[in-house]
Amino acid sequence: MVDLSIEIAGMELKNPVMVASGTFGYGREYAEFFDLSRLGAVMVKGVSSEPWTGNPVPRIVETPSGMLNAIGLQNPGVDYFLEVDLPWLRGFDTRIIVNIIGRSVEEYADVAARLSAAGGIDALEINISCPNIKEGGIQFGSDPRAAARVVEAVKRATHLPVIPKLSPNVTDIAQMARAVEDAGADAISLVNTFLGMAIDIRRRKPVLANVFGGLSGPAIRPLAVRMVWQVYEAVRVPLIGMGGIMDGADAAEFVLAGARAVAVGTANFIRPTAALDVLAGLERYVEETGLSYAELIGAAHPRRTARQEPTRPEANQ
Amino acid sequence: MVDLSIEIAGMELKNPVMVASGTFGYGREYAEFFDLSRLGAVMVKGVSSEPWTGNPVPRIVETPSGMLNAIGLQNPGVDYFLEVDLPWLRGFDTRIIVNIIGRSVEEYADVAARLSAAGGIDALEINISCPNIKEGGIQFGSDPRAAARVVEAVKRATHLPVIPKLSPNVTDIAQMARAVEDAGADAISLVNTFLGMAIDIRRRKPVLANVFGGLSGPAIRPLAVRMVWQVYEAVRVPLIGMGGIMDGADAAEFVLAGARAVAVGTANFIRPTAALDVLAGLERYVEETGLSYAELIGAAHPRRTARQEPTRPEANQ
Amino acid sequence: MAETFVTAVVAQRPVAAGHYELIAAHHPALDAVQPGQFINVRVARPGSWDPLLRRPFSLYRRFANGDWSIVYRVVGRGTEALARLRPGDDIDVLGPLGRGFVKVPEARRLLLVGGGVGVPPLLFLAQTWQGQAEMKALLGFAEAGLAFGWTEFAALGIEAEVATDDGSLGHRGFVTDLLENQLNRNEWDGLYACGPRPMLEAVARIACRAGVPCQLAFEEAMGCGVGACLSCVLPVRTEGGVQYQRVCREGPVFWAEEVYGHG
Amino acid sequence: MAETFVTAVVAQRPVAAGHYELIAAHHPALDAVQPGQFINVRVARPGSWDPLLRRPFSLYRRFANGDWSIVYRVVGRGTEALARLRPGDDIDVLGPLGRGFVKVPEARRLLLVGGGVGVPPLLFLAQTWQGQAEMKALLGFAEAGLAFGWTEFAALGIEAEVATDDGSLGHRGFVTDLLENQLNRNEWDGLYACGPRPMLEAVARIACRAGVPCQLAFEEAMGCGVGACLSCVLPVRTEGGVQYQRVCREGPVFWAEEVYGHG
Ligand SMILES: Cc1cc2nc3c(=O)[nH]c(=O)nc-3n(C[C@H](O)[C@H](O)[C@H](O)COP(=O)(O)OP(=O)(O)OC[C@H]3O[C@@H](n4cnc5c(N)ncnc54)[C@H](O)[C@@H]3O)c2cc1C
Ligand SMILES: Cc1cc2nc3c(=O)[nH]c(=O)nc-3n(C[C@H](O)[C@H](O)[C@H](O)COP(=O)(O)OP(=O)(O)OC[C@H]3O[C@@H](n4cnc5c(N)ncnc54)[C@H](O)[C@@H]3O)c2cc1C
Ligand SMILES: Cc1cc2nc3c(=O)[nH]c(=O)nc-3n(C[C@H](O)[C@H](O)[C@H](O)COP(=O)(O)O)c2cc1C
Ligand SMILES: Cc1cc2nc3c(=O)[nH]c(=O)nc-3n(C[C@H](O)[C@H](O)[C@H](O)COP(=O)(O)O)c2cc1C
Ligand code: FES
Ligand code: FES
Repeated sequence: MVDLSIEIAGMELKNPVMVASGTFGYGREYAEFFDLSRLGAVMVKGVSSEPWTGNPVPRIVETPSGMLNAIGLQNPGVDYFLEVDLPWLRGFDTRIIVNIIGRSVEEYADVAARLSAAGGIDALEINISCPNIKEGGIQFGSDPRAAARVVEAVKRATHLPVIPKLSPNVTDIAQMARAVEDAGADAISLVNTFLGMAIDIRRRKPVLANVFGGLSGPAIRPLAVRMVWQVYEAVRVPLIGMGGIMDGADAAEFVLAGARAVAVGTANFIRPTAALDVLAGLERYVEETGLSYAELIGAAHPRRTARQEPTRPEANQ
Repeated sequence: MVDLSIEIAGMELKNPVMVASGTFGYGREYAEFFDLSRLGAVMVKGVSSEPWTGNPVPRIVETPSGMLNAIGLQNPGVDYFLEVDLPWLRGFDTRIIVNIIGRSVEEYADVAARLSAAGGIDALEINISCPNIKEGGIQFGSDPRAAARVVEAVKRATHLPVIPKLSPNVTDIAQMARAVEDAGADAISLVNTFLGMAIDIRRRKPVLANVFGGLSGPAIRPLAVRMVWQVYEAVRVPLIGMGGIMDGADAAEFVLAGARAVAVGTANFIRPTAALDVLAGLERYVEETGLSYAELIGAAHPRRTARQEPTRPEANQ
Repeated sequence: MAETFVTAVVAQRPVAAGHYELIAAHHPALDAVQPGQFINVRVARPGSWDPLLRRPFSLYRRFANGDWSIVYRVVGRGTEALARLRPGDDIDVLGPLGRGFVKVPEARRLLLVGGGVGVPPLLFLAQTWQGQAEMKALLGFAEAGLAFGWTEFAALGIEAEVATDDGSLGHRGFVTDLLENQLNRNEWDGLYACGPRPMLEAVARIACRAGVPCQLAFEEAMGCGVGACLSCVLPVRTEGGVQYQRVCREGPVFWAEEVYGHG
Repeated sequence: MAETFVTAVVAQRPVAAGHYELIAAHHPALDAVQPGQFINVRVARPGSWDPLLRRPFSLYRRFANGDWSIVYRVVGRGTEALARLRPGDDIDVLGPLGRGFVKVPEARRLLLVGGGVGVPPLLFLAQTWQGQAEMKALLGFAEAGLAFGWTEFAALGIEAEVATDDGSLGHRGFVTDLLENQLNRNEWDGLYACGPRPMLEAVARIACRAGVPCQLAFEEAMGCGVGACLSCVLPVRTEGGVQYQRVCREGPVFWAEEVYGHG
């Protein structure tokens, strides 16, 4: 069997296939379907200082080859996570990446500090798609300076690798990536969901109670691959690619675009063992190429030196 | 039969269903399938001062519920259009909206002036998703000031209604919309395609010769509806909504989000009579609501006064 | 334990206007399914990601050879796709999921109240608990053309009273009218219901007033069906106050008071 | 004139490893289809937008009752979906599209050169022009297991020579070897070919050297299939210099010199 083990942000992963935050809970549900130790890493659902209630229902709606969600970051808070879920998760031989959320820079730093103190966590992923209540609800994720401030604060609060997760709802994803890299990011996750909405034409109202939701699933894959490609040309830190990965071939697209690891999100809902299927497919693909996994990372780029002549972003229809 | 006639930017349309630029050529091909006089308007393929060759093949690739195109704005130039296609198109009783492209502000103004002088055209749609060669290839469509400059220049060059078409690849679509409205736009088209890419994992190269392409089709519908919704809350000019409209129900979503008219794009490729099917479905829908078409425009918004308390753009998963 | 499996469609038959019973071949994964539990069915063909999500359905009945069925109403793209399946086609199923109805051991006489496509889990309950309690079914539909299931109850030896909104079959009015009638008699010591939300709320109110223990099966838009995505939540009264619980995991069956309180 | 229509699948049969002939019921839209023209087939089920685009296929043959067929090789999601169709299923077709092969009136002896899934339009040509000219077919495949069509040519009374890359059937080597043999004899006054791009280029070179008029049918990734989207262009030598032409509209058939020049 081909070796897909890889190092990312100082973590040794047995394989580069993770499950994406918010699509895998804290692992319990899918542990009924397979052994979590087979995953490269589990990225747990976003955790905040205090419990968050989340949004009213409907929280999801299906769209063509995709789905919108507006869960509202419901979570039981960091204390509950540390007491109940983390000890259980540690029973598996996999990396545990905790996704953290906050409504102010201080909240992010606070969660980071409390998680780091606990031990048993391998890295922190920062979800910067939260509204910044101190600055009028604009998302941290759409302002490079705000994103950088969060990353810097979290870096100061933890010794763990810090992995900001970029929102795709920006004009210039490379600029966001450079901002968080300069702020000390050890790796970058991309992408989070695309802001969308659906309207119930019978009720003549938005379907989601929250009006807007985040689009995920196969529909967004070409957009996510493009962003990984652009960010790969803009930064040196390793990338974790995600967005519509359903099988090994999809994962290979992300790797060739420049992702060092990949995460499986919405696909878990369709097949509880989707992440294992992605892993098996990726292994088969790597084997067929005759190359090593490391050689395939970014291999679709004409030249692979970072920060040189990025491909010009025009659709040009 | 319910009356869907509507006025937009000073044009009386027999119905609000148009066909989107670049998906309908200059009308000849689909005229073999139905009478173009049944359409509210035809938005013709982008026209430039001189002929453009377009990109090498492959120019398209299918993605889940969508397609990427990188045609490269191939077109025979404004003179050919005026001589060959326009006279033919005028034979139909429909509005003719000419989509214009340029690589500099001057080129846009030049095409606009030449088209306006010719007569027989009802409005100009400005495709601002072109690379601005004078400013390093950054798209006009991603910089509010550059977009405004194009709109102002075109307004000065023509007496026709001017309809900028927004690129969705921006952080803040409402800001772009306000910029072009302030620059004198008579209506706004949205959205153009989303920048994406696909990788051929066998060849380990981008599928498209141009690397990047624009994503269209049902996959983008929830993103496009969201943008129409946001822009409706930000400006007063009428909106032409498009992005993945496949049937009357999809069109109704755009209308309820705030579009005064809609355009059918990729769907034409799947069913040459798609625009007529959309029209029939929309008529049926309007009839079922018992309301007038005008009453349905923006009807899904909680409050409909423009520029007041826009809905907060957060996915909030 | 839930699993994903593929089995064969054995037959489809119309049971009411726009309603079909889909019979599928035995699969051991469903041998221990409890009434009120559900399955999540993939409706797109292999290789297609549209429609993307699975669709939840309750089991309707089990046949002697282990085959099982669902009854679905065609309401959208997913159920239209199901209606196109033919005998021999594969069907991709995830299940059994959720927590089903609880049989209160001392309960001897059970009332089953079903509305529309809420009827299936009650037939499955009747079939599963047959002989363990005396049961009576009250079934509500909009009109005669949409009614189904009463002959299946009858075949189990369970009386089924039907109400239709327009009186085209059985009682004219709501199934809750039938329920009030029954509960006035004070003969019932357990109530199990599934149907549209307003019906469930009315049933809860009536049951509470009558002091009869009552379990309700809920529906909510679902992403994963297994408890991972937090799409399908319902505010439920717990010791720690009102909390969102997952219809797919803690539910779909809840006690009436958990959801609607006392009265 | 092209139109969109739905007709029934009559039968599917394997014709080679991973290749199927799909026979569909007569529809008047295809009565006047010319060899080399193609149809654009929707592969997603109604109500599904994935896979989104139609797939282009050449006609393979027409039956006495008007039924017609295509032969396709399963290479991806679209052709996998086709392979799942069963007799009685609907198939949604747009066609006939493009410009087919031109029969040069004075040409009496025609050579047909097909490679792999390029064979179908040549069989359709042979069937359509049967009796109007003497024809011989040269068919190339990677290996015996992938070969099809030669018995159908034989049934039309047309001799078909086969080449396989590995020699497992017929000549060991390329179909262009067979072509060089034939053209050395100077007996042919028209050449029609369809197959992979390198084969077409080789055929063009050989034909040019031999001075035989040669038409080639091309493939290119397509959006609309009707000429509206400009996806499918091919650089073609015209009076105004090299220009992009549309494979779906000006093509799929072009004269060899138009595409490859002279030599
Ligand atoms: C636990 C459970 C058991 C169910 N059992 C049955 C049953 O036995 N028979 C039956 O006919 N129906 C049942 N339903 C409802 C059934 O799931 C929906 O009718 C079906 O999903 C509609 O799919 P569609 O694509 O045809 O409709 P669409 O309206 O096009 O579906 C769009 C989306 O909305 C969701 N959705 C639509 N209606 C419902 C609903 N009522 N509840 C939850 N999600 C919905 C779909 O799952 C899908 O994601 C059950 C629902 C749940 C949650
Ligand atoms: C005019 C014409 C006639 C054709 N006739 C035949 C025929 O008779 N028999 C046959 O087996 N094949 C034929 N092909 C090729 C056939 O269209 C492709 O094999 C088919 O589209 C593959 O679809 P897929 O989804 O299985 O493959 P995928 O690779 O998954 O398809 C993805 C996309 O690429 C496009 N594509 C893939 N391969 C080709 C190709 N070779 N040419 C053009 N587009 C392609 C598809 O249409 C689709 O949009 C023809 C192509 C053209 C243009
Ligand atoms: C239901 C749902 C909940 C999610 N919750 C979170 C979250 O809490 N934190 C986060 O960073 N991303 C969250 N995401 C985003 C995913 O982690 C992932 O970035 C995105 O869905 C794209 O991948 P996919 O298309 O494979 O799902 C969520 C996605 C979904 C579908
Ligand atoms: C093949 C193709 C070519 C296009 N060419 C143009 C163009 O020349 N000018 C333009 O403004 N938009 C162009 N578009 C964008 C469409 O007009 C439309 O904005 C977009 O496709 C979204 O709508 P849809 O999803 O219905 O296709 C093109 C789209 C496609 C698919
Ligand atoms: S459907 Fe995902 S938690 Fe219930
Ligand atoms: S496929 Fe659209 S022009 Fe040929």
